[in-house]
Amino acid sequence: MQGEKIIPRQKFAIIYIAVGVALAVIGVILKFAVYSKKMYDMPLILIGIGVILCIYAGVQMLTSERLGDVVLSGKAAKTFLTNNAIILALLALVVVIIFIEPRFMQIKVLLDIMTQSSTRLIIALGICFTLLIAGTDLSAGRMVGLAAVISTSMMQTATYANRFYPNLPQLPVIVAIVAAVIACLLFGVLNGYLVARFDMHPFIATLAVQVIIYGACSLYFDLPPNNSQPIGGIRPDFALLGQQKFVKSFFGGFSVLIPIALLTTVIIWFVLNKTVFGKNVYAIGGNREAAIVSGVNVFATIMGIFILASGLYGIGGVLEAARTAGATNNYGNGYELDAIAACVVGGVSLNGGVGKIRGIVTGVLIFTVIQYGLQFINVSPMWQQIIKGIIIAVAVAIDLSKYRKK
Amino acid sequence: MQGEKIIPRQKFAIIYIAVGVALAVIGVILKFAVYSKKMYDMPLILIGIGVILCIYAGVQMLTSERLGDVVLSGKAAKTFLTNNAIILALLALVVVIIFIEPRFMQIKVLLDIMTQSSTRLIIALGICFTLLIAGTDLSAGRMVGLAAVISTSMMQTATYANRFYPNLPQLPVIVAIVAAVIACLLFGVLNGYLVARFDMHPFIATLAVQVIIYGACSLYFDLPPNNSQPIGGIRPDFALLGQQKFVKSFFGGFSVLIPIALLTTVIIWFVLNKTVFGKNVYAIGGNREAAIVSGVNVFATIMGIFILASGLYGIGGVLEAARTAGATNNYGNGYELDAIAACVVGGVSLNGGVGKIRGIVTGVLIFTVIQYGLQFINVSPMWQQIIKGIIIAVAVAIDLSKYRKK
Amino acid sequence: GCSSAPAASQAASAAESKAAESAAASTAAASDVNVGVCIYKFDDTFMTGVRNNMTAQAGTLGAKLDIVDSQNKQPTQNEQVDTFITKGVTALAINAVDRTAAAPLVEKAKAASLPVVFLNREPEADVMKSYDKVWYVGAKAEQSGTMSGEIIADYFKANKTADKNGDGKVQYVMLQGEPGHQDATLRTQYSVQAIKDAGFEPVKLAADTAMWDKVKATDLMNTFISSQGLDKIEAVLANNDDMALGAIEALKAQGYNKGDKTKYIPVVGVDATAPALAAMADGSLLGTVLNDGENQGKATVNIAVAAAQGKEITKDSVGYEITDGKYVWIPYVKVTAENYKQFQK
Amino acid sequence: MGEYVLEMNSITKVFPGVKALDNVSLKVRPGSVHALMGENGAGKSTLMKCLFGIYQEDGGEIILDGKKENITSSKQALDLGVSMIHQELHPIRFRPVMENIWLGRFPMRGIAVDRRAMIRKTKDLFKEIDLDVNPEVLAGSLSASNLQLVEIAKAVSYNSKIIIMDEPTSSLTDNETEHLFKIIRQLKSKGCAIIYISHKMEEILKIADEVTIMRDGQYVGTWPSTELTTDLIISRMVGRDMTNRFPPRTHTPGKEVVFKVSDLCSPLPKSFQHVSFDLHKGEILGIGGLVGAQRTELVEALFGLRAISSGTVEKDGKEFKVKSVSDAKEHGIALLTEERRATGVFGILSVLDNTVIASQKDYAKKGVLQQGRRQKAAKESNQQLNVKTPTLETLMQNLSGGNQQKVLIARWLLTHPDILILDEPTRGIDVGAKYEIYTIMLDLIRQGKSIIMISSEMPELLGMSDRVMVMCEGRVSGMLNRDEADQIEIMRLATKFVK
Ligand SMILES: Nc1ncnc2c1ncn2[C@@H]1O[C@H](COP(=O)(O)OP(=O)(O)OP(=O)(O)O)[C@@H](O)[C@H]1O
Ligand SMILES: Nc1ncnc2c1ncn2[C@@H]1O[C@H](COP(=O)(O)OP(=O)(O)OP(=O)(O)O)[C@@H](O)[C@H]1O
Ligand SMILES: OC[C@H]1O[C@@H](O)[C@H](O)[C@@H](O)[C@H]1O
Ligand SMILES: [Mg+2]
Ligand SMILES: [Mg+2]
Repeated sequence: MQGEKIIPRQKFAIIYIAVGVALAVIGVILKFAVYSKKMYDMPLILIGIGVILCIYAGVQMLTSERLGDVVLSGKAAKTFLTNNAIILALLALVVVIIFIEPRFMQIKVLLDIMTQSSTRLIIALGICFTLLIAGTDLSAGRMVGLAAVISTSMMQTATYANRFYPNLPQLPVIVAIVAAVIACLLFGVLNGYLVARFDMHPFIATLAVQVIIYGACSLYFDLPPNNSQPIGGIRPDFALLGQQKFVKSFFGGFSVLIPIALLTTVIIWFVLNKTVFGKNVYAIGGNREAAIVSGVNVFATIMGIFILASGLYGIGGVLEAARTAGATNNYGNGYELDAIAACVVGGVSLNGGVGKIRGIVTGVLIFTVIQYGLQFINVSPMWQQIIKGIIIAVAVAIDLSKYRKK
Repeated sequence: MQGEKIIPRQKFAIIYIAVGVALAVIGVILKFAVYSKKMYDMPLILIGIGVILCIYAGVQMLTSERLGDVVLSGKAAKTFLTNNAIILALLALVVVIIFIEPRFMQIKVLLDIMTQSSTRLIIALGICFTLLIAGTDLSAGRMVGLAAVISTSMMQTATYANRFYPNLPQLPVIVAIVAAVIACLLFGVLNGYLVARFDMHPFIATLAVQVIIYGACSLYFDLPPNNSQPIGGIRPDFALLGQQKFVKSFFGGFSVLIPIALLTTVIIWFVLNKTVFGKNVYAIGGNREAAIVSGVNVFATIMGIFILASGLYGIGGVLEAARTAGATNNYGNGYELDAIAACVVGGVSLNGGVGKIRGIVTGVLIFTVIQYGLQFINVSPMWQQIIKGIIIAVAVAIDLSKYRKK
Repeated sequence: GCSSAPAASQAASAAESKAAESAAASTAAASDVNVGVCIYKFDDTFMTGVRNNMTAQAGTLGAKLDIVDSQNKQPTQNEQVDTFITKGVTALAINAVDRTAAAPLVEKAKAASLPVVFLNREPEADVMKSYDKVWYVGAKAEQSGTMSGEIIADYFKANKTADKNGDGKVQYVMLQGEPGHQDATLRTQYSVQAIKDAGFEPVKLAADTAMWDKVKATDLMNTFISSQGLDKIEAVLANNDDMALGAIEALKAQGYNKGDKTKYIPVVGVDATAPALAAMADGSLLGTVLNDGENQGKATVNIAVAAAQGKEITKDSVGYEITDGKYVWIPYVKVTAENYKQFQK
Repeated sequence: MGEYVLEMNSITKVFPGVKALDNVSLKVRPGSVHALMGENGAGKSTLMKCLFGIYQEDGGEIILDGKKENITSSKQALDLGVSMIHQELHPIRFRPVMENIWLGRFPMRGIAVDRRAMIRKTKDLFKEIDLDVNPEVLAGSLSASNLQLVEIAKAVSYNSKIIIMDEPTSSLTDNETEHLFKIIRQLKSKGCAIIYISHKMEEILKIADEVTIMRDGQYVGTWPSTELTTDLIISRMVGRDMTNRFPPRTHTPGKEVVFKVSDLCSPLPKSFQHVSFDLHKGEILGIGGLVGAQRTELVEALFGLRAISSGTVEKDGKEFKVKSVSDAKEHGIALLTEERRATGVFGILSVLDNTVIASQKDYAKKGVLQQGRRQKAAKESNQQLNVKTPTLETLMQNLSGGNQQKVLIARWLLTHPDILILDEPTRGIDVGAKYEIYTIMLDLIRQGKSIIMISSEMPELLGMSDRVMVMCEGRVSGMLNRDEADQIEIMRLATKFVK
């Protein structure tokens, strides 16, 4: 067609490498020749981006056969723009923030954003299963709270005055984690059963369970002698689960949450893309009736979805409790909406069957960057809400235009 | 088949009349012969139920032709039980409550329940349109809050120390109402536009708008000199909108909210069942493709749905503000979930296309009775949550078993 | 907008470079101070007052405040503190969501050697001890409960007819805040305790949560009125003013608390919000308790700014009495018919 | 009015990855039936959707009554006097039949919809086309054929100049088809033009005045039907000659009974009752009957999708229970369902996923997929069935109906069934693809598998079955051997219990 140009993948990849090398070189020059304090970690970041581009190009070259040639045309450019609109908007936001507050160009900022995305990501990965079957899970946040309360209630120092269980011996950390996760799994079973057995819409099933969990968690939290006091005096070994830092010499260190979230992401990616269960999830989301007829065990799969999800919320809850070294029955309140929004902005369709882990990671990062960045440049919390709402709306609108036909 | 018995509608109606008359007679006897204070208003209530049964039977007789004969059989009884399971469960609950706290047998209790259901009903009626197209409206609660804040900000007494607009003249009440409703309508337009124009899932569109409204409302509420203080000093003429009572001699009087809710219900019933718009709503919910190829203006209908709904939330918000003579930006928070739950318990399908006004009224009443009743017998708030959750789950599960085939 | 932002960032970076030059040697100018403030929840009426006072005080001192809304989520607050530290604020002022979860926040401040002032929600003693640059400004939460109970007790002492059934006991209904909320729990507990301590036996007719909310309080009070009967209720205790006012709306609908002496039930709240003070003026609300947001806000900002400048924190440098080198206690004030006018602005 | 009521000139329509229409033209005369023919995926429906405003063409022009029109919505098309019977049915199940019909143009009284008038108008309409359906019942309670007839009634009720009928007879019996033809002739005599799409050759030659043939999104030509024969149409559609409609049969079934159903009853009184039959190794057992004879329900029950109240099912002499689809699959039974879109296709998943979904476990170890083997299996079986798809990653919804059907057959072949149940296997399938499917069926029985085939197409039933079981009102009304079976006998049995 008009202005179309086809170039081999190999050649295309070279462009990436060229850009990558150029960025890295600029970075090196900035770092060692003209460095001024005002640049903060910009040179390092440029070098990093350069390296990533080169690696990406390398991968493209290796798999060039499978990917086929690259078509360059006005239309392809437009498609690229719509497909990556959200990321591009994010980049634009970052540039604006850097202009207003150059300190944003720090490696530490990157690390902060990754750390802050970690638990959200775990919860979003849980909820995405329920979205993939055109459902939802409104009980996610309350499960986070439940896990937080249960785990901390067993993990207080012996000397703390207001212990939840005054005579509890020093338990191994794993016991608290397991107890918290099991509590969540039980409610996950309830969710799954209501949906799978009665064909109840997940919205209403998980709404009912949400209310029940909150009631149950509040009752537990209100047990004497605790009587609804926030749970404090958390054991340092438990708190480390969420607070440990590695390689402290590197810009303040990597939080333990980052590898935990990474590992979870990899596992969930595997489950979703490489297992029978994952394929069944997509199938049920794509066409439930057809899945039944194809012999997919819809009951078991739906149970599996809600149980797996609740396990992830449980882990998320334990991590939240550990990193704040405390818990109340209000923990996790509203997390489900944030997680759903992140998934949808990342391209998960609420009509089921469509969604990728990569998108979910992007979605979560976007929300963290928005929150982090707007706080960084001191936007008033009320305006933050408005901006957040607008970004959700615009991002999803652009994302949807991909699918528009006619 | 086995044990089946067909009786003419006329005869069937007579059974109702007999029961009705019996109840009324018992009521009269209790009232005038053996009345003791412990019965509270039970006799009157019995008489009332008796009369209603007779009227119902009368209507059945008149329309007997259209309704056809009545089939009595084991199966029919079972169908009756499943179809009315929710109401029967409710009756059981009421009986339990009466046992625990006989004071529940008061006309005043009935009036309280009706009053407390009023604004909820109006909001549920708004949200039901969005559910009927297999959508949802998460912004409902925040619109209620917006309307409450805007209307009260213009309706303070001239002498109140912390006026929102210190120099505002004494405006007519209608101005505040119109301003509040228009503000909501604007956001309704936004909701509708996002859904209709971009084919955005209502969940995410209204989630984005919810956040925006809350931000905007908070900004307004934070305007100097108010600076986020609760809005008080409400003019009595405005407060009357929600507090006026009629026929005070009759058990403390009918709240003005009852006729307002009634009128709204009738109007919405008419819109939904008798107008082209209403039929189009059902059509879009039932099968959107079909609506499109039949030349239904889907864009306009969806816009209409969200605008109409937002208008109802606006009215609901004004009434909430009036009956409590005050507002904060947190008013209405979470109302959407209550309203959706009420609709679903009342038989509105989250898959769209199915739902009746009668069901919605029942759903709202059920929630009010649960909450009112449990508070009445002083159940702890935590247990209230659990019971509420269980009731939602059980009610919906039973309701769904109607549709189960196989 | 455009011109002020770069200026602000220059100020921030200037502050930072100075801090880098001389760790604690000389005291910096107040204009170089940037305090990162976390408020546990923006739509909390009382904390909004504190926040407004903090902004005003910072303006007076010429320091810069960054205020964020922790949305009632402790994890969010922890993240916000991290963000502030990375951004390079010179002091922190934190209104913790969960007072027992302050330890990690102190750790963070310590690692960045930033001064931190907690306000309104008191961290535990050992956490306060774990770092030398941590202070607390606030009131004893229990006190608010005690005072609201005392207001009722005083009323019963002064009005014999308040004890409607003459049994010497106080039959009350309680409108509670969010279940599990520390203020709700403590106010409930201590208000009842105060009535007992004053020599009346408190009898709970009914208690339930209205989630701090006026609308829910109105409905709940209506329910109580029907379930208990108006004539049995001798007092209404509410964990905050919004709920007290909601209860009053329900009472007014029954013709109560509208001026008719024989139709009156004493209602108390906590917070001393503007509408509550107005309700005291018209006599529908018996009393409330002022949580002194103005002084809490001022003291917090004074300490944060002084500490960021490297000054020693003393009564002279901040204008408030310092207890144990770390605590500033701003007492609650009982607000009654006698003194409410002085709180109206 | 000119010579043509409709001229579509050089219409082009591109979907991502597919050029569905490439310079296609169609000229329709008033008062005529114009058939549009082509293989699956030739672009017939797409062309009609452009005309009806569902899609917007990328190039070309549409001239209605001599006036160039840019049609952007169905509403506009209806206003311009074009109505359409859609290939995929569009009922609003939970609304009354009459609302389905008058949607978009309800009779009004003031601001309210006039219910009485709507009932009256619906009754009049149904009387006109001789349809016995209560206007007030929910559309979802109608049988597939009645729904189709309602759809036809609806299209007629617009009093349009042009009515598009996209495979209107795919769920109609011969009688009902005759009835439709009567309606079409009436419409013709009123000057209405009909664009008629069907894969049934007999119908075309019977009803069409002119035939336009498309191939692979391109225009082949237009001919008066009098100049055409079945073979001519087929060769122009397919692009080569096809002399036989059925592949030659060389195999005779064995005597061994592999599958036995005895006295099977449904718990629903109106559904199948007391059904018994045997299936031999290497046999094709046809099931004939009118729509509503409960054939579908019977096979769905055999596949574990519906409840069974009494009776037994035996495989290789051993009785077993089918409580779920996995029970059935375990015993080597596969079912290709009748409603492709509703119960077969995963539109938003890839062709690959669609192909292997029913046999996933064979390409997985401990729940973990073995990507290479999956891919290989899907590729081979799709090739074997000659599925036309750009890649295995292509989304299923972008395939034409016929190709989707072939993917579904591939899906079930991968489960290596002994007994393959096919419910209307060639509904909506073009002749070429039909031939391919028949060939596959014969291959299978040659390998010793057995097939149960429900079909409402008489030639197919007679051409492919070794024996034909006829059902009527849920009961078996007769079993015919290949040599006894003919159209008349089957029809007699199919109406045996009809009151
Ligand atoms: N929405 C769509 N997106 C992408 N491709 C499409 C879409 N609709 C149709 N196609 C493609 O366009 C081509 C023409 O399809 P169309 O449905 O018009 O065929 P048809 O001639 O009606 O076939 P059939 O006889 O099977 O109904 C096919 O290759 C199909 O895959
Ligand atoms: N009277 C009816 N009411 C509701 N649904 C019906 C009715 N008749 C048939 N159906 C539905 O239509 C589908 C096909 O019906 P059925 O099994 O009775 O016919 P069949 O003989 O298999 O017809 P086909 O030739 O179309 O396969 C089934 O899914 C069935 O549920
Ligand atoms: O958390 C919200 C609550 O916080 C309390 O401290 C306050 O007294 C209440 O009025 C309410 O705002
Ligand atoms: Mg007393
Ligand atoms: Mg087609």
